[in-house]
Amino acid sequence: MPLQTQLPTWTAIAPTVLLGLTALVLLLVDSVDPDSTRPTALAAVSVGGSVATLAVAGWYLLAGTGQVGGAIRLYGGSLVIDGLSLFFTVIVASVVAMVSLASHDYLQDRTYQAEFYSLVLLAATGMSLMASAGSLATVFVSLELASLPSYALVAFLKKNRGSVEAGLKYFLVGAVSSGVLVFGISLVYAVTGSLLLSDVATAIGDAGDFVGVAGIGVVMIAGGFAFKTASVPFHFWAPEAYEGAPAPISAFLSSASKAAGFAVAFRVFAVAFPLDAVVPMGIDWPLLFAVLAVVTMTLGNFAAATQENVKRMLAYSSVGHAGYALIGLAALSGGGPNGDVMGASMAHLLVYGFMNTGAFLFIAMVERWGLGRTFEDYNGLATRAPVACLAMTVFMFSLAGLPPFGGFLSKYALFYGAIQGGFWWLAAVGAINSALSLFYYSRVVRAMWIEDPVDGDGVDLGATPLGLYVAVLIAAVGTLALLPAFGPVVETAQSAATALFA
Amino acid sequence: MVPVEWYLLLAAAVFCIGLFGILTRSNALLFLMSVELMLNAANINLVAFSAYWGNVTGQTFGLFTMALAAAEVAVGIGIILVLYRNFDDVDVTLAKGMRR
Amino acid sequence: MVGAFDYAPAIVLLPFLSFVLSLTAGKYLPKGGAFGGIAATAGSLILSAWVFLTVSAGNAYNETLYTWAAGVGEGTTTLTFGLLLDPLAAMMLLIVSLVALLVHVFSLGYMNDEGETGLPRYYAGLGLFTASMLGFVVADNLLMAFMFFELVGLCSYLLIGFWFREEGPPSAAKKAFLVTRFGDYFFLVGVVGVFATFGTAKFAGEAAFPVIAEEALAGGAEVTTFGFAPETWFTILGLLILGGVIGKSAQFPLHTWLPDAMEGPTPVSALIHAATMVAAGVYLVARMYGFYALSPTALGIVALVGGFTALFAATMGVVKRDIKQVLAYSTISQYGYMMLGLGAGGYVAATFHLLTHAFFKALLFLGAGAVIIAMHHDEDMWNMGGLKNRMPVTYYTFLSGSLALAGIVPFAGFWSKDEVLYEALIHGLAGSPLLLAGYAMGLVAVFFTGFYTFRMVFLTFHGEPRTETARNPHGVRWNVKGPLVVLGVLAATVGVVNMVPLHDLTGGFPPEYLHDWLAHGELSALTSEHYGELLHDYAGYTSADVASYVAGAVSLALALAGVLTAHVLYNVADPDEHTAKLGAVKTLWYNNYYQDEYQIWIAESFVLPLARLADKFDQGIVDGVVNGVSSVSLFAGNRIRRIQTGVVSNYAVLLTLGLTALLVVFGVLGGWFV
Amino acid sequence: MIIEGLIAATFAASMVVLLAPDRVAGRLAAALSLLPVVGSLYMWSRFDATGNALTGGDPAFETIVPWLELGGYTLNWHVGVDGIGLPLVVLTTILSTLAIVSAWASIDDRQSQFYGLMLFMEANLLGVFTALDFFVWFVFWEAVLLPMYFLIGVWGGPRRKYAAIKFFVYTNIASLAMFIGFIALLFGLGDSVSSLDMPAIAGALRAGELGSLYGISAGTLRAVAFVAMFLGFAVKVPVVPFHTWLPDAHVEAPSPVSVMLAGVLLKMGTYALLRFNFTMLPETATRFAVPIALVAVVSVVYGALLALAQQDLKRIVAYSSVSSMGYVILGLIAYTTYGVGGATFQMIAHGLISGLMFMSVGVMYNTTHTRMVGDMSGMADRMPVTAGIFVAGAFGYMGLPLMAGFAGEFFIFKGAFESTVHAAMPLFTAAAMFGIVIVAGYLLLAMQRTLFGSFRLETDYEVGPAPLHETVPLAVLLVTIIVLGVAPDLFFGMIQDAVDPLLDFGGELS
Repeated sequence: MPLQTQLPTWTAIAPTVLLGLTALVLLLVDSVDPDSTRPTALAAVSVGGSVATLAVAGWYLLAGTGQVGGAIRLYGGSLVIDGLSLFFTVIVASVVAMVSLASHDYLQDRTYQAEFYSLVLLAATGMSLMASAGSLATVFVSLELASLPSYALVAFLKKNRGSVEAGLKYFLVGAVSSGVLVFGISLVYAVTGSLLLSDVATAIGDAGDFVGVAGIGVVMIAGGFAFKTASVPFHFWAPEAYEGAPAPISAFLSSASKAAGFAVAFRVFAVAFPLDAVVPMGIDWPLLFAVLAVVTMTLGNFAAATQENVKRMLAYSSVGHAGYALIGLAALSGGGPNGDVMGASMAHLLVYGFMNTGAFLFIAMVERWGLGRTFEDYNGLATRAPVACLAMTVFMFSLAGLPPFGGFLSKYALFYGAIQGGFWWLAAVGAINSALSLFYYSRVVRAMWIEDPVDGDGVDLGATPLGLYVAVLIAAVGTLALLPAFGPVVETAQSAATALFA
Repeated sequence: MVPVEWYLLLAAAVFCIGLFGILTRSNALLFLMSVELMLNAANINLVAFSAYWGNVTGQTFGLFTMALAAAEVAVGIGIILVLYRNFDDVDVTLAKGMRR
Repeated sequence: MVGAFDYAPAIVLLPFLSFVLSLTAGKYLPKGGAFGGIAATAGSLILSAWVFLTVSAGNAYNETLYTWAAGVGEGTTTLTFGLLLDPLAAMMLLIVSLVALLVHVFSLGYMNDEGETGLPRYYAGLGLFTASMLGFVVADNLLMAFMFFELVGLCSYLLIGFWFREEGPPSAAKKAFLVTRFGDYFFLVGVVGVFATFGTAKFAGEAAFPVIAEEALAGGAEVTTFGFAPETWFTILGLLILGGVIGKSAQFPLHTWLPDAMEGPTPVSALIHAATMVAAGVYLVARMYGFYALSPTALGIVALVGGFTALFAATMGVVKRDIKQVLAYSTISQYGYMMLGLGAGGYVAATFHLLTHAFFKALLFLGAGAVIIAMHHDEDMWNMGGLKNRMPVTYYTFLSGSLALAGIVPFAGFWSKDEVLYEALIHGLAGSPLLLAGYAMGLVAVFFTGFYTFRMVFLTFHGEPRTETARNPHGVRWNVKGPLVVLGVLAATVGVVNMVPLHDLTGGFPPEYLHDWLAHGELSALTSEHYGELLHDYAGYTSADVASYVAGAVSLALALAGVLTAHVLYNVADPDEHTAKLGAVKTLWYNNYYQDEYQIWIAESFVLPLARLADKFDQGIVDGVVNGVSSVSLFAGNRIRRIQTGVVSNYAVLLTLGLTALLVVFGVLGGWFV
Repeated sequence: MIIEGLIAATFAASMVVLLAPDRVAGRLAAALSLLPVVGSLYMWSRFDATGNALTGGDPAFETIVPWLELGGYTLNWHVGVDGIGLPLVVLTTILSTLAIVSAWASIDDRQSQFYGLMLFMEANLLGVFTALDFFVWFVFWEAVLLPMYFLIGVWGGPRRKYAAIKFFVYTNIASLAMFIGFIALLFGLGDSVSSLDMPAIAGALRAGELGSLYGISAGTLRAVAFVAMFLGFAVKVPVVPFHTWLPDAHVEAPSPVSVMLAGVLLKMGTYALLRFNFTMLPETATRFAVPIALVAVVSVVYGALLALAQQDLKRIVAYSSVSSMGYVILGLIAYTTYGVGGATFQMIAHGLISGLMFMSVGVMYNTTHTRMVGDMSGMADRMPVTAGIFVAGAFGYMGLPLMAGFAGEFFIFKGAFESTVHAAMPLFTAAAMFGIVIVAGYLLLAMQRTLFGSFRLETDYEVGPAPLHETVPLAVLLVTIIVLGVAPDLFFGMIQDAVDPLLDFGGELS
């Protein structure tokens, strides 16, 4: 029974609202009594809020809100709630839950915790808005809403040069990209005279002489999204930002923010620039994304292969995964099984949300223990923290796309959709890249399990950070559980994606 | 009545000036201003074509853009402040501790 | 009605049991399991005798007893084990089990009394050896024959290498197995070929492969011949199988393992040379004679190889110092005679020689063993001399064996060797130069045989003792003398079973027992009569008319000449070597015509370097490529990393360039700017 | 359900052992690993399959449960065994238990992890040999590599890291090639299959329902996919020239792991070749008969030559495995009951024999701490039983009659010689058979140098007879080898029954 028949339609936005409210509550809690910081309470609130969001979004998703009987349009269609938006809200919410859980330990005896959590949740709000943006205006606003807190979060460790440098680079590149994005939007508006995606779709067909303008606009918008998804050529911020930022934030950005970027890209390009309309005009954006995908995954994987710093290696691998996910936008063709491949890409982003978040949170744990950041510093870690290392091993092999982990199935579904769409060469490049990726992912595993600890087993890791542990384990369980549970996930995603092309 | 294409060219010119500023300036504040130029280039388009199409969407969005630009600057200034605290300068090329 | 045939499997199983017993419980048994072995072989002997009697009553046995691998689906063959008991097999059973029994007994004196260690291993080896050989003898198809053939090889390896703590024996054992294995390779190809050609490998019965081959040649049956004419293909198959024969029976050029095999305990040498391993090769040819008889080419080659080996080995025996070495080369030479006989169409003659040789060669080895015991394991004849008076039993038995070997009438060896030569002569004269050549070489070899045999006898037993040990040798007990006596008598008398020349002289007396024995039988396809027809019809053998006694006289004369030469040269108080007179030939013979050298060269200077080269290639090229791929991609990764300079302005530049590039490319592609 | 029970039980056992304390882990693992042994033997006694599971036969203990839908294809949990799968299952269970027991002596740190991984690997191996759905199969196939990676990498020798990563990446890239090839076939089949069920796919392919894909004609597609899959499996087998990971892995791996690697993991490759290339594309295979036979011959001779040049006992056995696997390839391409059946039998035989060899090398290494031929001699003097078993195993390797190796090799030779896939097959067979001479050469040489002669040991360790728990596994293996050599029909009957249906192709190229 579709939900919207029982509740007023505005309730469909509830998940996003919940996230926003949680952020405000956190600020409130803090401003009531600014002096005494009570980390557990703050963490509890943000975890609670995100879990509630997750619950509602999941409930909607299962109940068929915005899927059965068409999408729900609010505010003149500038907000659209459908399978896609809910799906990505779920991703974002779960990542936020894990991240805030982990942050409880990570932020121990640091100041400005309330601000931290509320910024995270505000960014999350922006991301879930991105997922449901129905108009280019909403796209830009929500994208900025997601970005601005992120800049601040990356630079959160004010005394730490690395963090600051990361924040700066992230911000500067981000500013440029937002300029590019908004200029692109303005060009599209110039051609179509509207910002509503649906209207743009109808109007762009008869751009006439303005096809060049429209084309430039489309490419620039793509650029703006490329920044959010950390794809070439807007990826330069990613390695530094992920390396310098507090590890939970790296997790947050590389999983949730990337996912949101893809969410908005999927919607905008699928809805506003319909293939059968624009491709004949010479605006072949699938080809554009195909090129980006190939370059991105190759560059990311090759650069990751020779890193010494684990966090930076993960940063590059996250670029590589952006390349994989881009296949969801590249392997499209008029009348092809576009929903399948885009849905597969969505499913991959979900799995990636778990395994990548887990990996970064593990690094957060290592930083918490005060160990170094290079592979050598991980040597023999397994003898000291076997459970956590087991989880990390799961993440690594899952990222590399080995069975029996979720990452294998999602990557498989992705390449497979690409081949179905006739883009077997994309799949081939992807396959070769993931074969290479196995090499550097297994370096981490090797360091943890095979290498002997440099300083002997002597060093005591101190108290086990409970929240971090739990978060990491949740991520690991999720990564494993997504193998058997992959069926419903990918089906939901694919039906949601198919709805876009309808 | 000025043909609307000219506004396109103007906007493009302004955008390129902003871009040029980004590429040449290593001072964070000037960097920020150049970004503002790029945003405003977009605003030119929006306003011009909102007039051309006869709907206010463009103008409204232009306002959004300015507001967001302001917000961006706010965050940006904050970051530049901590940059100054850590590197005693606002030269963005100084911060290159992480590379490769 | 339960008869001998029902117990026949026990002939094989009894020694096998003794093997298992000695292997598992040997160290708890008295004499390290010797008695078990003796009992087992005695049992086999009795059963063999029973089988012999049953067969001589005109019965035969050809049954499949065990399915090794059942073929499923149409057109597939089923691989089985079974027993084939015909006159030939019955005779061979008797020989093998008798010699085995005697060797076991002798071992009591040679091993136990000498206080050797590892006796259980020794008797286990003997047991398995006997069992394998018996199994080979009764095999009813080529595959089973091959399998036991291989097991025989294994046992020879284990027994030759019995004293594994020294350097020599293990190496000799390795050589023995390796060289014979080389022959067996061709044998195995032959077996597979036979299966592929005939779909069966049975020796006897309706569906036996020689029978099918015969029909095929007669145009009666269709067989796969892989694009060859049937004659050619059958010849190829025959020669392939001959490879195994040449290896096991130590024929040229695969004879090199046998002299080294002397490293093993002497009783083992007796077993190997007289009854088991070396005999196996010749027996195989006799077993499937119905197949060889179809191909004159194969027969010719068999004869030539045999004749050549007979002469070739005899010459080398002339100069050896070590008593066992002399015997070793005599063995090679004698088996050469058998091959000559088979090739010359003298099926009976060859079998006859196999029989007689088994006894006198076993005798000679055991006698040599006795001498070695007496000499405290010194085997150099030049340290002996004058043992005649000190160990008379050994001497006289040994003498009887030597006379047989040298082919002096009326000892067994004379009759058999003579008949072999006779067959070669008559079929050769009837228009086969190959056979004539074989005959000629065999004839010359007779002289050498007589010479080296008695050179050995004189050096060992006659003249003055040349060393202290020779003056008062270590005594030997009943368990050594007993076997010697039995064999000595046999060596002297066993010839009566087939005195062809005498038979011809006297016109029918005494009857040619062996001829009649092999000529008839229930399995008509395995009788010498049938072979005769085959030889005549397919191999085109006809016999010229020469009186057997004439030929006999010739060879006897030569043998005597050899003996006399030896007498003149060495039957003196203090003989010298005389070998110096031979000059260059001497070195050639000392070094066995450099046969070992070239084979070792092949192994060590060709195969091993080749292997090392392959290894280098593997490590360098094949593996190098694998590692190269990875390092190349890592290098690429390193280069790509350098894009990330860390300076944000550069990022802005690259970003702009990237965007512009995209815009331009897609603009041009999409034709936006027109 | 028994198969599921077996796999699940083994997984559970691995978890239990993983959590068990180190000192009991070894004993516990051995005890628990008896369960699958019993189970597999029970399966063997209750075995009632007919025909080949992939060509319309009726496998035993079969279960099918739908798992998930993907791009219009159903992925089922589909397992079952036929005459090809069951022997390998039995081999896996027995060998695992023996390897675990033989590890007691050598593994002395992180035992619970070691034995847990061994059992984990066993579970996945069982999955590989019983899965009848491509996806399930592939998951198990890949999952086998993980424990092996750790087993080599953690408990291996000095260059273990290099060996482990080489093995891991090399084989993974290989399975990638195989995967792509198979998926290409799948798409080529189009609507004629609606699931990844291997029997369905095999049936469709053999019936020639392969269509063109992206304008690539069916013929080309077939050839390309065949080659891709062949390459993928060739690495696992390994076939020259894709073998170089094997010696490194073997030399570095601890002996019990080498036992599993040579005994079972290599068989995965040949098993997969049989199941995929030679079952699904038989006629294409016969088109490639000459190159494949050539590869087989080269593997046999070249591998044997390499073994001849080695000084490290483990390297010798490793290279001779390459050689023996060449026989298997030869048997497979023969397409006769004896050829393919013999190849399957040889998988079992070689599994047992190479296991025995690696184990006895390990036993000697545990006391001498060297594997170099030059470092020792006269070992038979100090450890007679071990030496005796080593000799027996070596002769088994040389294909001594009445031992399993001879049966397998003879079946292969017979089948290959009478094969009709190409006129030159008899020649190829004869050429490959020469391997039996070279193998005798290097094994006898190695034995003469190490076991015989007067006792000498470069590393100064006290050398004495091996303890019972090291000898028993060897004895068990030896007995098994001899039993199978005397009565190959224990397995060969069911193998032939499963192989026979493969041999009539039914127009895949039409």
